[in-house]
Amino acid sequence: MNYFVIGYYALLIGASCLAAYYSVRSAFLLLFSLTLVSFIVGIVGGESALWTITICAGILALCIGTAYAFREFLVIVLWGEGSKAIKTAPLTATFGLFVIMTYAIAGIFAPIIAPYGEAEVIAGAFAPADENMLLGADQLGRDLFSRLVFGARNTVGIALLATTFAFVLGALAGLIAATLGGFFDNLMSRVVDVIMSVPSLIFALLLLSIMGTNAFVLIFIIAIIYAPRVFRLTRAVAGNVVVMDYIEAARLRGEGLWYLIRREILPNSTAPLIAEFGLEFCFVFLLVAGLSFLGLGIQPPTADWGSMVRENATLISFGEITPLFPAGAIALLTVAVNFVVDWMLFRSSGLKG
Amino acid sequence: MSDKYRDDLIDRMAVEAKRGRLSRRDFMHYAMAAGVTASAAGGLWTSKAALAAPKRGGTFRLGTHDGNTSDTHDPGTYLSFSIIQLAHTYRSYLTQITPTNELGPDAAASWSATDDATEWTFKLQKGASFHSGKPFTADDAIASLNHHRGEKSTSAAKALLKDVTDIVKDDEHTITVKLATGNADLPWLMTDYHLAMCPANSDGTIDWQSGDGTGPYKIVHNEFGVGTKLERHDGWHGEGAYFDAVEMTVLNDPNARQTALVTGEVDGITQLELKTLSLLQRNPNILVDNVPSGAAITMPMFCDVAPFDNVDVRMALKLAIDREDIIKKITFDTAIPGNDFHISPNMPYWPDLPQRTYDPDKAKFHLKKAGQENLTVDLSTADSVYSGAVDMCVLYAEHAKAAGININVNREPNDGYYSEVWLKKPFCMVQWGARPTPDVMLSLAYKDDAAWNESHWQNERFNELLLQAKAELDQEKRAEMYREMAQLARDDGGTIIPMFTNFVYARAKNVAHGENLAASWQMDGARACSRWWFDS
Amino acid sequence: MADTKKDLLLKIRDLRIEGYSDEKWLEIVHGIDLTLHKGEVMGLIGESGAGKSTIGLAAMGFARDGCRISGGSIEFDGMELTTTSESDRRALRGSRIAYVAQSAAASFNPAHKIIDQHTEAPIHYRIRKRLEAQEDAMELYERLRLPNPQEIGFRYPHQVSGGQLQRAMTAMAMACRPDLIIFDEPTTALDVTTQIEVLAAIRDIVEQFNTAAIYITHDLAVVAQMADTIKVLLKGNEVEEADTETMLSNPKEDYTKSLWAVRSFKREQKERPGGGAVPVVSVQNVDASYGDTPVLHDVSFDIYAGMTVAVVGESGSGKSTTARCITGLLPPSSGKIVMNGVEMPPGYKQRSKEQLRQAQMIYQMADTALNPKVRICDIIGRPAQFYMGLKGGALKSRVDELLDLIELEPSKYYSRYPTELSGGQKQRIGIARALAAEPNFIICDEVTSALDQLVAEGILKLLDRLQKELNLAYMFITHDLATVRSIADEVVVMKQGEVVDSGPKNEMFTPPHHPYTDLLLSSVPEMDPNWLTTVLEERGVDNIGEAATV
Amino acid sequence: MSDVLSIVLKRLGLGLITLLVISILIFFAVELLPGDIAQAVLGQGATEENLKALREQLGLNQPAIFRYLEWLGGAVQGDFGVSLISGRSVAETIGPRFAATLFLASYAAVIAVPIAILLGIIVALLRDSIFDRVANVLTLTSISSPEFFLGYVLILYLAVKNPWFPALANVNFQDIGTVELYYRTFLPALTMVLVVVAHMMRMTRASIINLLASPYIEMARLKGTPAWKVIVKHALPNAWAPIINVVALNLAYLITGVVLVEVVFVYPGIGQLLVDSVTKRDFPVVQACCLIFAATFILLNLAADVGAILTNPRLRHPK
Repeated sequence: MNYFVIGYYALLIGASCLAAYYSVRSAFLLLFSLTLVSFIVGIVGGESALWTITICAGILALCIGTAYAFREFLVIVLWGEGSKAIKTAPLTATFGLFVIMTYAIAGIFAPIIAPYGEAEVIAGAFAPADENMLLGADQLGRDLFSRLVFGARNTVGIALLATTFAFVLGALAGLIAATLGGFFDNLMSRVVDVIMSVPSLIFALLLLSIMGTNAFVLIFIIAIIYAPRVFRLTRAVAGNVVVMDYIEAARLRGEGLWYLIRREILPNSTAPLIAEFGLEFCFVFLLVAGLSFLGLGIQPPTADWGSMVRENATLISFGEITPLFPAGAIALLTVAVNFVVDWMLFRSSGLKG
Repeated sequence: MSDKYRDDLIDRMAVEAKRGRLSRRDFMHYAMAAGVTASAAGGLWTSKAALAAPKRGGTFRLGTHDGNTSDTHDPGTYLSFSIIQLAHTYRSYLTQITPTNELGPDAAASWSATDDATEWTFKLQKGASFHSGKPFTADDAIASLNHHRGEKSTSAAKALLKDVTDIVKDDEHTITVKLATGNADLPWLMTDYHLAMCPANSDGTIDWQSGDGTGPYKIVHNEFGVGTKLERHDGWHGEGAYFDAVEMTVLNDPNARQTALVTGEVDGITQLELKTLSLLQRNPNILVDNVPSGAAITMPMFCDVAPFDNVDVRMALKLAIDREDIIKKITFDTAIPGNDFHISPNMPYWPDLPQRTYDPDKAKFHLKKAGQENLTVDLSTADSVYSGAVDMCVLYAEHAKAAGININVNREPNDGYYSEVWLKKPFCMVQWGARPTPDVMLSLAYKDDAAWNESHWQNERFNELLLQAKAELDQEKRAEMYREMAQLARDDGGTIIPMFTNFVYARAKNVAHGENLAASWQMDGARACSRWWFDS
Repeated sequence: MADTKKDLLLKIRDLRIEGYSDEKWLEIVHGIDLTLHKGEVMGLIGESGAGKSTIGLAAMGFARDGCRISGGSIEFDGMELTTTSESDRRALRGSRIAYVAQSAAASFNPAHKIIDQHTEAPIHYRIRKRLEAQEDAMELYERLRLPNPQEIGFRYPHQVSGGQLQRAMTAMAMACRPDLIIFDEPTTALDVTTQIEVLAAIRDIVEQFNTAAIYITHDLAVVAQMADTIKVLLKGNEVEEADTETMLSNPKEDYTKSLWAVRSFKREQKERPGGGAVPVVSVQNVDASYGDTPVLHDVSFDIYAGMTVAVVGESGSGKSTTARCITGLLPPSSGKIVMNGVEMPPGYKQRSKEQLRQAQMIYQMADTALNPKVRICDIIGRPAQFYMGLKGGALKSRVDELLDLIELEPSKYYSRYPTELSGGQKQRIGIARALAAEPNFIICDEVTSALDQLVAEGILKLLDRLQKELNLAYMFITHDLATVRSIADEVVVMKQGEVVDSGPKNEMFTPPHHPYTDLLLSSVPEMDPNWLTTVLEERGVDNIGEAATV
Repeated sequence: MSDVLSIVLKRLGLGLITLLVISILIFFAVELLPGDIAQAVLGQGATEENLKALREQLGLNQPAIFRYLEWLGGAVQGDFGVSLISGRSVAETIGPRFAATLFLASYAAVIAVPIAILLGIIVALLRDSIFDRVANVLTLTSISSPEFFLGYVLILYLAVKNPWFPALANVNFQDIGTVELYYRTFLPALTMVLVVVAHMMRMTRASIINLLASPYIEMARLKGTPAWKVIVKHALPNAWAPIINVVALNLAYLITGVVLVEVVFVYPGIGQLLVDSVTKRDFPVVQACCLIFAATFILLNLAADVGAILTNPRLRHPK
């Protein structure tokens, strides 16, 4: 027993009592179950386990604080609809927005933010962190932090482009299929069946081997792989819109296909499509990382997180945290995007569940 | 230096040596440095550090890299490292490279040549037998070699035996190999991993399909790309084979290999991930073997394609690479610097020429001389060439910047690299396995008319010397010739050889091996299964 | 119904309920008082948004998601529901207070058999064992005059017709013999002929078990049959409360009076123009089918310029399908559609822009008929732009003109989105969109049935005015005979895909009728509290079950 | 029921056409790959002469279309040819690998599906509570982690730091008992469970919550049914269709998408075989693997649709 452990439990129990007194039910449940869990974990794992819990709680609190502050900031900065929407957004969503914004800034201003170039060798292999290098160096002695920042630009950029391309392809085909029905619909559905029945990693492997690895081919192939999923969703969503009376009215007016799609169907299908965009973005991201794992990713010395994870993945077996940074960067972004997507889905469904 | 300190040092070194971390040569070196006389040091080695006599027993579980589902028993198509490890375990060869990198007998007990080295006679081991029980005879040896010859042969070793005009059976246990031109290295060639001994069919072909062999262990169960279970072949003709059984598992993922060793699921693994080498070495239960080898990384430049057709450009590119930095960062000090000629210190006839070093200024000078300031070149590579190949080229590009050379690194697909990039792109990166003698290596990739003359280098004097040296049985003269050839390749040739990579593999601490380790393949010349033993 | 003063069952005082919308809590029920005694039936009446259902649910101590009870007291049989725990409140639901929802088809779980849903509450509250509960259910089914009471409970909800489901739901509410049942518009979704049976069944069972009830509806004639007292609500406030007789004969408040006066709109019946005038639309011997299922058989009628033809019939009678044949959405399998003497191509895709322009349509659900993501000006402007090629200022002034025509102020509505409008306003936009094409024929598909009565009245008047001004021909599809009475010139009665009766309105509403027309007409509830009793007596009680089995 | 049968038959027919198209695509994709089987087999050390001999031996000098038709002719009769490299029949080559993959997939599925649905129900019940949020974040994180990385982390904590499970799942050539088999393959199964549970759980939650606004759910609540019963008895039976769909999708993934897990844990599954065969250009094996994958996908999708029909009382008990 030392002061830390005593303080730890005192704080938890005190906070539980406070929560109970002010009958904040969920907070009390959380705090008290944390206390109980701590007893068990503390007995098994000792003081270090409690430290871990404290640090996790601290990080969580920091995230919540950031999200809260960012929400207030956005409410003040934005105007009209935006401000109103943000005001009621859950903290997870604003946290997601905050992360996405951070990444965007990192990506756009990478050369300004990163202290060194992405290929610049400045230190020895795996040099530890010092005042020059925030996160230390990688195997070639390049600054890990700089590469992370540049990786944001490259990895996110490629994933974003590929997803966009997939959406343009898939959504367009889906909209046309839903509107026209009949032969085109059947044809596209078969094509999609074919593409989807070949496992995506194998598909990518074959195509990349045939066409060679460069960023454009990569984007193109990923788009082909993911377009069918977008197609299916768009077709389903647009299928619900197409039966609406206003579509019937437009058809009876004699409107053409393009008008129907552009003015009548698309505006009413955007919400689920945007949500899907977020999800697909994450999957694309993971696919790029997976392809990098198989050595079919982005050209060196361009920094991309997938390759960075792969390059250093074996270090994790020795408890080194170097590979955790890019993996964490991937996970953080996908989680953030999904937070925002969840929120948007919630808003678009109007479900107050 | 006090006696007390010296004794401590010797004791500690002895412990290291017993664990196999210190070779006899190193032990002697350090012991003498510590003030012990040579003879005394030798005595110390025998008394303190000499390894315990090999013990028999146990199942040796070996994790190998680069195993493929499509591997086969056909020695002509042996390719993956995994199958090479296996081949040396269940089959045998006429000759072998010993742990001290000398030529030793295997299925052939002795050999001799005519003076012009055009006819070689091999006397086969009399007691050797196949796993099936069939005795090993001259017919089997001849059929096994002929498998790699002739019109219809699909063997990758065909080129190796192209000078062989005939193989005749002198008696049941003697064969004679006849050559078109003299070759002093023929017995060395017989160590090539393709030339495994297989049982002959009556029509003179071999039965490779059954997986039978004359090696120390026989296959009990095998699934290519997955693993093989073997047990000792009691009728083996050689020494060793201390383990009762061997289990080889294909562990392609470097992390999986290391984890398996750390968790004790295997007793030895090939090819360590160099990044984590230092971390792995901290583990007291694991011993790492770091063996200098003849395996080289080369970067051939087409000498008939601009800008590489200019010798100054070639020189500038050779000077613009910081070999020390690459060895440190890419191989983590598990390589020895190359000197732009393809003879490693572990090969016979190695000439001790001055080491070329990183000199961007001198590179600039050569560029200026060639009128190629602000040179830009494309360098092709792929991850599969060598672990860290892409990183290495990127690092090279960084080094070259200081000399005003701009190198664009192109990562090519792993798949089909050797068919689409190598010999096709003017500047690329290649990994060469160890070859037993300089002649084999130089004839293969530096001879003017060789199919794999990867740099398209043509040098009359070099080619002349190559032919002379090949048939020269006088060692001194031969060494002198190789020295001159090395000088030519170093200063005029089109190949940058940044380094000779070491074999780095690991074993559990209860696995022991002899004083030296062969430099021909990983795992003691791929013969760990028959040479090593369990210590406790 | 017994008249004696009974024991107090439910006492609501100053009930306030808030709803969450536009990111804040707004009060939607502003201090309602309500007193109900055992065995008493109270009718809650009001337009949509009056808070009827919300109050009904609050009587069970229940607030929907997005609603909360923010003040007042609800005392049920001596228990204060606003302060008791949720589990105590839950224990009341199903056992002592039961609920009958508007749409039985949606409120029965499609995954379970009817009887299993029926017995859930009694088994849960350990009032009866499973077999007892099932037997009790069958008995209730019998009392509610469901066909095959022994067997019907073992069907799945989708295998049973709407009227039967509504009665099964009433039976389910009775399963624990509750003290109070909340009926939330139980007959609104039903056809008139079905409605009458359900009403009779509900009234009987409530009387038999002496159950107190709150009957929520927007239909005065219906509530008149069911309730002992009536409470009129408007936007979460009480307008007035009185016993049924008084309320019907002598309403005090202006709002109540206006509700009562709704059905006053009537207009002159016009005659067909003589002298070989060509009908605007002539439907000639049309047959149609969905896939292999025939839905229309030999349908023929004519519509002349400036006239309104009402097509009436119950759901599934083929009214809307006829409209789809006329517009070409469903090409007829035989027969033809002739407009102004010209035979139309069967499918709309083959019709020319000009042919398409002539016939326009107004839909029942304004919510789905207007694209929520398009501004009003674009919704109305598009046909004008598309057919007339109007652009820029000309387009804008045309839109303004149209907005004027439908009595919406142009400057206020020009750039709004449909979601910002009320139901009636949306329906007007739908009309304006049809008018923008300058058609000579408009199909009105149940255009008033989703609207409150006062609003519907306004729409009917507007349509009438437009017809006069623009000499339009209307095909008016409806199931509501009151609407037919007020607006139609000619009536076409349809049943199961065939025209069973047709003729000028006055003839149709004067006996002798075709038997089916008679059934339809007599099933329309009237403002007389004794109407239901009278009709049932006239028909003979046995008659009730028959139509329901159709 | 005959409706279901006719749907199944129609879909099977379409599936066959899809398989045919895939076989054409794969064949020509393999043709287009740089290098050919001869180069891949003989490797870096091959000479032109060698290559020619080998090509002739394998019949590669015939035109591509001819070789495809020959293969197709065999395939129609159930003979998928022999591996060009080992000379063994394709069925013999793939059989044990596919069995291994199926075993691991079912192992993971048996753990993952019940857990995912159970968790989904619990989270739907506790929606918007702190537990829901935590589960949301955790599942998102597990979806967002590259699976090879997940595998490495599991190895670190469950095999290296705490030697509870073996890091290798090389179960191929050891004669081991059932319990041992499950024990050895636990880590790869766990990795796959982590990868798929999140997706299925989120879908379960979403489909249940989607239904909570239905009138019959309100009705159930107004009958005094407890919250958990509302979810389990009233919402879940109607939510099966989307859940089954996502389960089928994930099952397909467990069979077809786990190459990386196989690599990390050295599990002798079909994915590794496929990748090897692609690098070696062993067309018959590649073709057979791809067709197995495609057939799996098609059949699982079909099963999902049939499942959706069977759990829908409207379709199960027509009027």
